[in-house]
Amino acid sequence: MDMKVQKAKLGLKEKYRLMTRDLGWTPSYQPHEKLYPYAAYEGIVIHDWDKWEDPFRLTMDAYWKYQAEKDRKFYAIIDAHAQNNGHLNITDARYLSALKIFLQAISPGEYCAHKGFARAGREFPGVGTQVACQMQSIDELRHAQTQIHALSSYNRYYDGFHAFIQMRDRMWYNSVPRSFFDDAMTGGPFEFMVAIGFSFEYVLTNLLFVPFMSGAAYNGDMATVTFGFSAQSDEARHMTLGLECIKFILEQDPANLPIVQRWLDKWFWRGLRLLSLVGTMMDYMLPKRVMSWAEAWEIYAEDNGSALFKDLARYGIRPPKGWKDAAKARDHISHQFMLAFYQWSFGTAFHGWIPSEADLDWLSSKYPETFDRHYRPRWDYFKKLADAGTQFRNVGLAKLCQCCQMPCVFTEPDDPTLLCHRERVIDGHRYHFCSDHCREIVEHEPEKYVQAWMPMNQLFQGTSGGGGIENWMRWVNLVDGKDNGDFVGSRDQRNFAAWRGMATSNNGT
Amino acid sequence: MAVVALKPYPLRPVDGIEHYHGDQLVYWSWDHHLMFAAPFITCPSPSTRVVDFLEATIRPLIAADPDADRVDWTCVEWIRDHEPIAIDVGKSFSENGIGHKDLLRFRTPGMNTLCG
Amino acid sequence: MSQVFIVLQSNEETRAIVEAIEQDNPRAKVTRQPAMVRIDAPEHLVIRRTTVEEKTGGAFDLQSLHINLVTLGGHVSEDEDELSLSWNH
Amino acid sequence: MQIDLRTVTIEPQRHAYDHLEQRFGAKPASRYQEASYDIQAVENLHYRPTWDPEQQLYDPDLSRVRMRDWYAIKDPRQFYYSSYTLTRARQQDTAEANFAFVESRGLSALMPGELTAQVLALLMPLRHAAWGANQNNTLICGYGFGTTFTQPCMFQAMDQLGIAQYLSRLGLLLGDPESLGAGKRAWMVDATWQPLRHYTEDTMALRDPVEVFVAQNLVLDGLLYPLVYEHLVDDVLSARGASCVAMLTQFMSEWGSETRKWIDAVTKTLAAESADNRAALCDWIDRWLPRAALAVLPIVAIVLGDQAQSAVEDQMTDFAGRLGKAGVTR
Repeated sequence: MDMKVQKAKLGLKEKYRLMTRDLGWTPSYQPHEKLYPYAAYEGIVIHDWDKWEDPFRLTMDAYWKYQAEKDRKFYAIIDAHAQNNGHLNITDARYLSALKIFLQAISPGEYCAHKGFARAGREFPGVGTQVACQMQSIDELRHAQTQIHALSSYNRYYDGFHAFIQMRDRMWYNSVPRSFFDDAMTGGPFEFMVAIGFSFEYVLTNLLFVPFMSGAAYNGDMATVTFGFSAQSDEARHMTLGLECIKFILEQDPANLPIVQRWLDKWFWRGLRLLSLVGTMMDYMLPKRVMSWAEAWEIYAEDNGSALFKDLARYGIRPPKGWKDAAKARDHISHQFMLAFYQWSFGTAFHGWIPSEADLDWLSSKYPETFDRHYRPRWDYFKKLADAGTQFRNVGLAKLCQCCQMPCVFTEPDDPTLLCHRERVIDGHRYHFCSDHCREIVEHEPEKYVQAWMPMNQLFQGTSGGGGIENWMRWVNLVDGKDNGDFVGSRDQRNFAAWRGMATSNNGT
Repeated sequence: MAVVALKPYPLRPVDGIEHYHGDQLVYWSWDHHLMFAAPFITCPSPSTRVVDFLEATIRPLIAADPDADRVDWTCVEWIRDHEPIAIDVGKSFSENGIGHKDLLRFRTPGMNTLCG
Repeated sequence: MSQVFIVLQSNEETRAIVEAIEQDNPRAKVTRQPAMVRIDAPEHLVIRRTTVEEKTGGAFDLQSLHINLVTLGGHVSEDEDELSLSWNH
Repeated sequence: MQIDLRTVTIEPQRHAYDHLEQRFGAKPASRYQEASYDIQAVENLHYRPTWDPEQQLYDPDLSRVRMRDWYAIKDPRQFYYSSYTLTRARQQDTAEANFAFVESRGLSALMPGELTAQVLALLMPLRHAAWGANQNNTLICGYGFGTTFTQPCMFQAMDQLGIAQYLSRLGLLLGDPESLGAGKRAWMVDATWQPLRHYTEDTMALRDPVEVFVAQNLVLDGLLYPLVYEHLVDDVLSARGASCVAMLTQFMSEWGSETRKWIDAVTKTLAAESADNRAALCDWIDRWLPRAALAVLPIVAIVLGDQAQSAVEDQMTDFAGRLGKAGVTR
């Protein structure tokens, strides 16, 4: 009779090869370039896709299993959060401004990453790369959806969350993240991969998720810390993919080095501009703080980043061009943004405020070189105006950078008392930039950036609701007097205090 | 440099003066006065006298700065694209050769109350 | 000297993993922050399946690390028995 | 002091996000609705793609079919990431148990060698067909318009990868790595498989996401899955003594009937939109259905021999019925 023969157990690597890499084949009924039409035009040369190393060897069965476990945990927590008025656990309602920015600016970016990785997961001719990109694509969809779900219960009670869909496309400051992701997605698959998979995920997103989410935990926001860490557990895979991909490209052909280096220069700077917003969230919007933006930058960018670039040096890669200027800006950016948000709060779907004396002292201690000298006097003066009943509102609209689309709030790298002005005439048209690096990015690809949708300029063209601030507010779904303005006196502040009061007194009876 | 693309990728600006209904964009920035987070974007008619626009629009925008009252438009130093420029504020934008999307910086030496 | 690092959510499941890492990596430095544990090590860090299993008394699939992983830094090398992080310089 | 937050009854300020209240009224939205509707950007796209500046970054005109509102398309399973993943994880538990059952009892070794060979000849090349389907669904997700249309296609792509991996495991259980290699060689050179590989490569050259949807999900899988998994494996081969194989492909048969409901719902919505859409769908079906029938015929013949023709014809009749119900009438 037949005896069951004990088969040789396949190793993880060999098994994974059979489960994925072996599935593809060389087409013969269609030319290769017809099936992968976008794989070559960027100039990246790949000789052998089989040299690709799969970083984590997750097959779909394991993927479903582990991801389901993560999701069960996540939804159990946010269900409990919604049922038990978990929103009243946060330390202070001003913290919600950070979540509003997150939902309006970051969650739509997760969706872009989902679409972009779906495209890359089809356009790369190598199976290993495709599978990794496809998994990242559904992960990114997960992130967008878990964020929308987690913040949904906040939306039911607080202002500023309700119109994140309309604001994604129309709100002036959201054109910063939108243009960032649109830029990456309109590049080819390799540039997208270097932009999002490597520069953004590997070099920068630790700054977004790790210290900020730890801060969310510190401020009693279990819903956010849950989606944050839950998402970051996927990011660990994505970062590894990004690093693997860049090594793979660089090892394939020396001709790839200058192309990759330029993308690194470009995408480090674009990512830095985008993520600097997180600095403001960390330094100003967390009522209880874990660490300053400068400290997080030191750990996650300077220490980890320099280890990374030392590692990549053997391929001829040098740190991104903007690295030094980024370090110089470290002690300024969060203050420059918050001062801006405060004075423009009539036009933002989140609240601004003047930090308390204790907060200002904390900032002085964390930014000893810059804060007392450059920023505290401005806050003190704003406070003087507010106390006198003449709160400062800057009703002037801002000049935007043609590249990063940030209002040009940045100062000269070596002179914090002077705004940085850069301009260039391209084909008879004048364009403005926030920095040397943003200008250089545009000079490389002028055809791309001259078509950017610049929200302030569009206002004057009369395209954003038909002209005038009221029409504009209607057009972006901004509810004047509720979503915008100063936190002090806002509906969010009043409601939060009243509801907390109810909770306290109920408990007492 | 040019964008790397699979097909011809024409340069198509979307911000030309023709979109501004006869007006033009002009940016303004007051050097060393960082109370205002960023340069202002404005949209005057090219035929407007510069001083009229300064008084009607820019003066109110900068009024909150403690130095604002001391600004005399005939004495400020003007800079355009990193070069000094002479502006006759009694004349119009077009007469002064100020074009679409020019950035005008003005300097008021001796005044820097909030930006030591 | 470059540091590699791994950050795990801080909960019951990762307690044993952190202990195993400490045992197998004498030079690792463990930092506890709200809701998370960060472990840095000079140049190299390894997580061994068998050590985790000693700590828990049960079977441990290294891939299940994904459930509680927050982030990491360094090149990843993984097989059935260990996951290691390193820099090549 | 510990605050007991549950004791507080607070009137919400609003029920749902604005865009959902606009679509569904002022009431709490479902997680599916929150996760799916309008979450793709539509306005003020910044740059034209470098691969084709005539296209928009998200471009409904990539397809010949037109929708006034692409969100008219709905997934009847209401899959978003979590509901999808939890569903598949449950199925995976079953699949795992089935594999363990067959393996621990040595059931596959009890099959006659000839039957095993036939099963492997039938199923191993399908690993690659599933990979083609993965590629096509990934493309639909990447370039299709509107999340309620595109997100299930990404799930479908991952499912097809999962199916290719289940088939690989099946091959390793019934045979060895060489069984997989033989299947790949058959896929590349055997006459039996060439019409299907030809079909797959031709659909991979398409760029209209809805045509890809029709050619892959509706037409090809509409014939292939019921024929191979429900008819050949579950009925014919099981009766011949390969019921353990049916255990190993349980995922595929269940999945086939589950996904058909979704595919039919999408098709029905597309067809109901306009006569132009119906004409487009009909043109594509006319183009791909005869080829699909020819492609599956030699595969069915591996098991059924001369009776393959009538099995395929029966399936074509069923398929015509599906099309009729979906409102695609020719």
